[in-house]
Amino acid sequence: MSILELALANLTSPMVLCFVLGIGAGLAKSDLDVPDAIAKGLALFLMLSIGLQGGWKLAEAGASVAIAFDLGVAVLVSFLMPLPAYAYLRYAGRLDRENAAAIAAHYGSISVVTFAIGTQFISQRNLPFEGHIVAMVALMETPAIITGLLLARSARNAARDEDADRDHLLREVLFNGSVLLLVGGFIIGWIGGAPGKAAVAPFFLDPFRGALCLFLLDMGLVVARRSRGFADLKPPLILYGIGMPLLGGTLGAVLGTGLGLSLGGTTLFAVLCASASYIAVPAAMRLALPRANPSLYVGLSLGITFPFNVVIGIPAYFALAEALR
Amino acid sequence: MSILELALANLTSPMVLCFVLGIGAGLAKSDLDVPDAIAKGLALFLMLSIGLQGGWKLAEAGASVAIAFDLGVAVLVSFLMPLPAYAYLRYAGRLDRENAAAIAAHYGSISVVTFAIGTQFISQRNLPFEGHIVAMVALMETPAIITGLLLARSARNAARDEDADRDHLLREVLFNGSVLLLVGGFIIGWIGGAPGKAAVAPFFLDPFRGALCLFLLDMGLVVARRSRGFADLKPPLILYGIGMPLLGGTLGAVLGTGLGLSLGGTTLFAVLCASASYIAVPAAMRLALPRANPSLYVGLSLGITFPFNVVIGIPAYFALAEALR
Amino acid sequence: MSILELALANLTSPMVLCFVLGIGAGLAKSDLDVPDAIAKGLALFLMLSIGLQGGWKLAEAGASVAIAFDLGVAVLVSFLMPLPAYAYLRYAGRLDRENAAAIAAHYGSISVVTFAIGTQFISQRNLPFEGHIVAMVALMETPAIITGLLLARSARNAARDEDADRDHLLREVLFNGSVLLLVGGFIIGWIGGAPGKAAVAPFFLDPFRGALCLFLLDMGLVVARRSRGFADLKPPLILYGIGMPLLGGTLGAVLGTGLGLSLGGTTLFAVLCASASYIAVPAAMRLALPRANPSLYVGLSLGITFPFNVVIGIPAYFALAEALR
Amino acid sequence: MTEGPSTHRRRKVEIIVEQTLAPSVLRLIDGCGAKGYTVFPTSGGRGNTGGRGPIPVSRVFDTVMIVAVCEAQVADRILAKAPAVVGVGVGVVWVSDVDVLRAEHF
Amino acid sequence: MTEGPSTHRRRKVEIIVEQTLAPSVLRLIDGCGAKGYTVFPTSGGRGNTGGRGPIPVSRVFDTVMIVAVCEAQVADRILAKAPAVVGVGVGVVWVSDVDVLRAEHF
Amino acid sequence: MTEGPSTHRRRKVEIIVEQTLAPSVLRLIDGCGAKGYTVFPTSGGRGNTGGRGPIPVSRVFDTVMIVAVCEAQVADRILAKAPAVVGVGVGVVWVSDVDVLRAEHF
Ligand SMILES: Nc1ncnc2c1ncn2[C@@H]1O[C@H](COP(=O)(O)O)[C@@H](O)[C@H]1O
Ligand SMILES: Nc1ncnc2c1ncn2[C@@H]1O[C@H](COP(=O)(O)O)[C@@H](O)[C@H]1O
Ligand SMILES: Nc1ncnc2c1ncn2[C@@H]1O[C@H](COP(=O)(O)O)[C@@H](O)[C@H]1O
Ligand code: NA
Ligand code: NA
Ligand code: NA
Repeated sequence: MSILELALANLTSPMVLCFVLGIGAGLAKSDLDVPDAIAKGLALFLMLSIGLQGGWKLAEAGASVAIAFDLGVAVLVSFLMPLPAYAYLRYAGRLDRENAAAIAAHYGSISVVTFAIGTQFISQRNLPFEGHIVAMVALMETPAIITGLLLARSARNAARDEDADRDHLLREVLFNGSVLLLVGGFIIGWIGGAPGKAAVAPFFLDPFRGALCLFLLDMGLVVARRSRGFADLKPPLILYGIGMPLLGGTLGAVLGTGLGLSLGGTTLFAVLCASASYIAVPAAMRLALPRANPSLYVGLSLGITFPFNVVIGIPAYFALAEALR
Repeated sequence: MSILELALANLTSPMVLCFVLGIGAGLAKSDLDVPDAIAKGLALFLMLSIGLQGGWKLAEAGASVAIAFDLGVAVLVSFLMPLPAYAYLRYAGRLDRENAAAIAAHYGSISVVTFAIGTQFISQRNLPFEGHIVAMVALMETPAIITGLLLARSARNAARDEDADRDHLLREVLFNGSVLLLVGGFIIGWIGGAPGKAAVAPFFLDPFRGALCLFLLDMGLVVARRSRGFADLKPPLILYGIGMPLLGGTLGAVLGTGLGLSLGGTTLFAVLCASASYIAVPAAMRLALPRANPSLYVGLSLGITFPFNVVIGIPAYFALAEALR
Repeated sequence: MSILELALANLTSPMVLCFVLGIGAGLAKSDLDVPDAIAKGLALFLMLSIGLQGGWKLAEAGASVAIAFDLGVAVLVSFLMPLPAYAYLRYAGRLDRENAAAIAAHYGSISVVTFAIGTQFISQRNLPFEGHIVAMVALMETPAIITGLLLARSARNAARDEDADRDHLLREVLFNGSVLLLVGGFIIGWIGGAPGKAAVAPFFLDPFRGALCLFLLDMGLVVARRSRGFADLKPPLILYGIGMPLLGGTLGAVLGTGLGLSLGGTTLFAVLCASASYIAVPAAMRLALPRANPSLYVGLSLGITFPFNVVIGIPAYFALAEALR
Repeated sequence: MTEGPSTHRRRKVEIIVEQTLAPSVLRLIDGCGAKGYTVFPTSGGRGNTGGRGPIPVSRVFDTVMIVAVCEAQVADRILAKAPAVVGVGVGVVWVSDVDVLRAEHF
Repeated sequence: MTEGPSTHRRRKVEIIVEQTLAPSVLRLIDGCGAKGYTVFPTSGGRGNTGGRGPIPVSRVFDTVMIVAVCEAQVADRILAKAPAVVGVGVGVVWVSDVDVLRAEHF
Repeated sequence: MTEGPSTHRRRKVEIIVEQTLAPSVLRLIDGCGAKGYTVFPTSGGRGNTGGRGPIPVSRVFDTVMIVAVCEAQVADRILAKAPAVVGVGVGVVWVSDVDVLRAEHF
């Protein structure tokens, strides 16, 4: 299958079509609306479910030193990825330090929803993937925030109640909800193994793709409704929003192949490297770098990179991973 | 089976019993309460699911010119049904032009929930129905709003910011959430076909009836809690609330049989003709005809016609459709 | 299996682990948060589902006089259990009349969630239980409220609009949402029998345990976040929070065995006797005994007794019920 | 003090109570002769009886704010009777001046 | 009257309407020159046109409160035009004095 | 100015900020000596930094309103310190007079 055929097949999946429906409804200014509580409930469900699925896979496969090494690589990638991003944004994008650092942090981190769509892309092709990739999802969420803050360094506002805020930020970064759900679900799945899986699969496993459809419908609405704010994005930034995931995805595919991951695992690692955060990192940046412009960082990660990855990126990283074997 | 037996069988289904439970709890002033967000989430789910189910059926059966003709008939019915309703309400009901037009518009449109209960009634009897009936659901939602506005014509308040409001209304009518979900789901189901269905059936298909139960519990609560407002309904209006669905149901059964629809399809078309809107049309009327009394139009469609259709109407239209074959 | 082995097995179930995850996240002050509407929606789902499951079991087994006798015993236990509790709290706990009565009422009543975890513990061991135990859940919710109010007697504030408030309270007690859902679901399940079950099982039965996981995650968060308020609890009260469920559980196991209930049924009856309300009764007490301190009664029932029962109590009552056969 | 076109001086009473008590407060307001009121949800707060965030399992302790705009005498009557309801449990009451359009509504 | 450090007198307009009308009201407020507004959800209320609790199936009749703090002339303009929008249907309007920080925002 | 029975003059401070900043604002209010506050959800609004409706995926930019009724000196202290917190990001602050029941609560 060529990349084009893969992309087309991807485009007819209910998940991607629901995202497109949401975008269309949003652009048409429809009154269609997913209540906040439902969107948040779906997000909880998806993250806990992803964690559990990873844990069940690991319980089947068993833990090992090789796995710990893979996880270390993933953390390192998340720490370092903001560096080239920052360099580009400062010099080609002509952004100030704070905005460049804030955006760069988003791309070192990951998007759980992009990952979820990736897993469905993989399982539609009946390919297996390693359970510990899910542990990577959790581990790659936050290191880039630290890199971002170091890059922005003293740019923070001195007048504010810094110590209390730093505490608050640290707690937000370490114990943020999505990390806890992913890690918690992973451990619960691992401990519970097959009997645990049998007990809760009708809730957490079987309806997963359908729930993802509803969540993506909402994502589409959000992307379309925020699109006015994306107008601030100039061409070099738009180029960044597409080029950076391609760079990340290529790096991920190469590293994944080098680490000896399966085809599915390599694709998903590439998806992680290519994706950018739009939930955890914006929250942290809003607190730590209040002067950075959210239209830029949310605009890029949610408005450009997320749709690009969903529609074109995932099949492309898969094709690349296949070519590299 | 006689109508009575059918009605009794219908009454023991969990869906109808949950509706009755909700009414009972509401009348007893229980604190039982379905959070708004949950009710709205269930509505999204039901409409998207109905759309998908129709699309999957059409993907199996294939599209044709006959189908396009059926759809045209459905649209025409929705346009014309308000006319006899308006005539009755003006002369027998002694209502002013604005109130009569507002109520008439509700009965040209349809109720998605009544339709959903109808599909369960049909599938409990293992009868098939045509997928494009779902396209009718979407197409019949809005034409009657236009007829209603034409009937009320210059009755609108001149002082308000008319142009902006008309735009707003047009958008609300054309891109209203339930129409987009039905049409969107239909197309997503059609494109995705069997593989799409396999992917999301555990979320959108299998739990459908159970979700309908929970939604009907809430509907029962709403009907009971609004019942004080229904006290404004005088006998000629109550008569209308029962007579109009009977007229619509009969018309639908005759037309459906004439168009050569299956027994299931004919019944469902009759259900559509018999049902009255209580979500999309009230929203449009509140904006376009603010002087019309919502207790009247919501009272009739939600307080009289909806329960009548759920408990008695659906089995009756089925019996009629069977007799007409 | 020893109690310890049972407790350990219980601790590895996804339900209990999700509760632990919630407690951990709450203590770590994570931003993890289950939206109110979702928590409430899950509660509705669980209660309706428990009711339905009981009704389906009864429809299979058939009703009898013996069942009515069992139910009578359950009501009596709920009426009388507050008496020893009150005596202890007044004399050993040194509480005033109002606080002692309020707490005592909570322990005569039951916790639906503890019961739900009990049913999963039982069905994991492939043990059957009697359907009418679910009727006991509904019947045991409220009698203790009356005993509590009698114990507190004239302690209410005379200045308030007493009559209207008493009406309000009565309605709240008789038609409270969880009782209506349990009783309503029970009757709907009973009437609908096997065909009703087939129609809605994919929504109400199969996902039950998974939904319970998500609900318990939220419960854990709540317990941890309220834990600061629990600091008011002095040692004699903490002792009560553990001793009272042990007393209730023992009584329930003995009575259940005496009534000839199955092993599963006996365990669940013990769980009911051991558990304490933290939803229905606090609401009633807040209205009827506004001077009683909610930190005490919610602290004990939610902060001490609930976790104790979930982690240790349920396996212990099961072991006792087995030993008594 | 600037006055908009044809406005009328009224008093705005604002009461924050646990939602269990809300029905009693609304009865009290009705009984004092107010022509209307609005209820607002809160996301929690802190007061004499400690902090109260939203506690999902049991919404009993959640608070609401009840706002009633009414004539000064009605406000006085509400203030006089309010302590009997909000005095026992949790609750605060304050009142301020507003100028209303369409005086017949208040 | 105590004034905080460097505050500026403004008017606070508060409008309660059914949410269907909210877009018209917001256009009106913008058109009168207000620099900002905030919309608040309500949990229902009671007024001349009867009680309106939340009705889950059809949120059409739910009300919101729109608050705009602005200069006195802007407030007067809003009050003058408001009856055209809130006069037909459901709705109440009132206004009061506030002292704002950062006057350039209002 | 009509005064209800035994009320006491206080100041009501109202602050609208993004919810990420809410904890800092609450610490500030506590630190200035206010005895209580209430937090209200908003459904969005518009201001100098543009419109902000509810954005379901990331609630970061949602705003809340924090209301604290307190003595005039406490209000002055809050107003003096508020710009440090709300000055950088999004936010508005205003204050007005209210008469409270049960003065010891404020
Ligand atoms: N006097 C009042 N005080 C506070 N809110 C009011 C008052 N009158 C009306 N309202 C609110 O405005 C809505 C519409 O009022 P009305 O147009 O009078 O029916 C009501 O549902 C209340 O939420
Ligand atoms: N003049 C105003 N009246 C009422 N609310 C306002 C006003 N200006 C700003 N706001 C609220 O404060 C938020 C932030 O304002 P700003 O910092 O000016 O962007 C807005 O989203 C509004 O909710
Ligand atoms: N000074 C205050 N300013 C604003 N809200 C307050 C104040 N004091 C109390 N409240 C609100 O009223 C509730 C009950 O207060 P209390 O009865 O003092 O515990 C609190 O949870 C707050 O929401
Ligand atoms: Na990345
Ligand atoms: Na119709
Ligand atoms: Na008990």
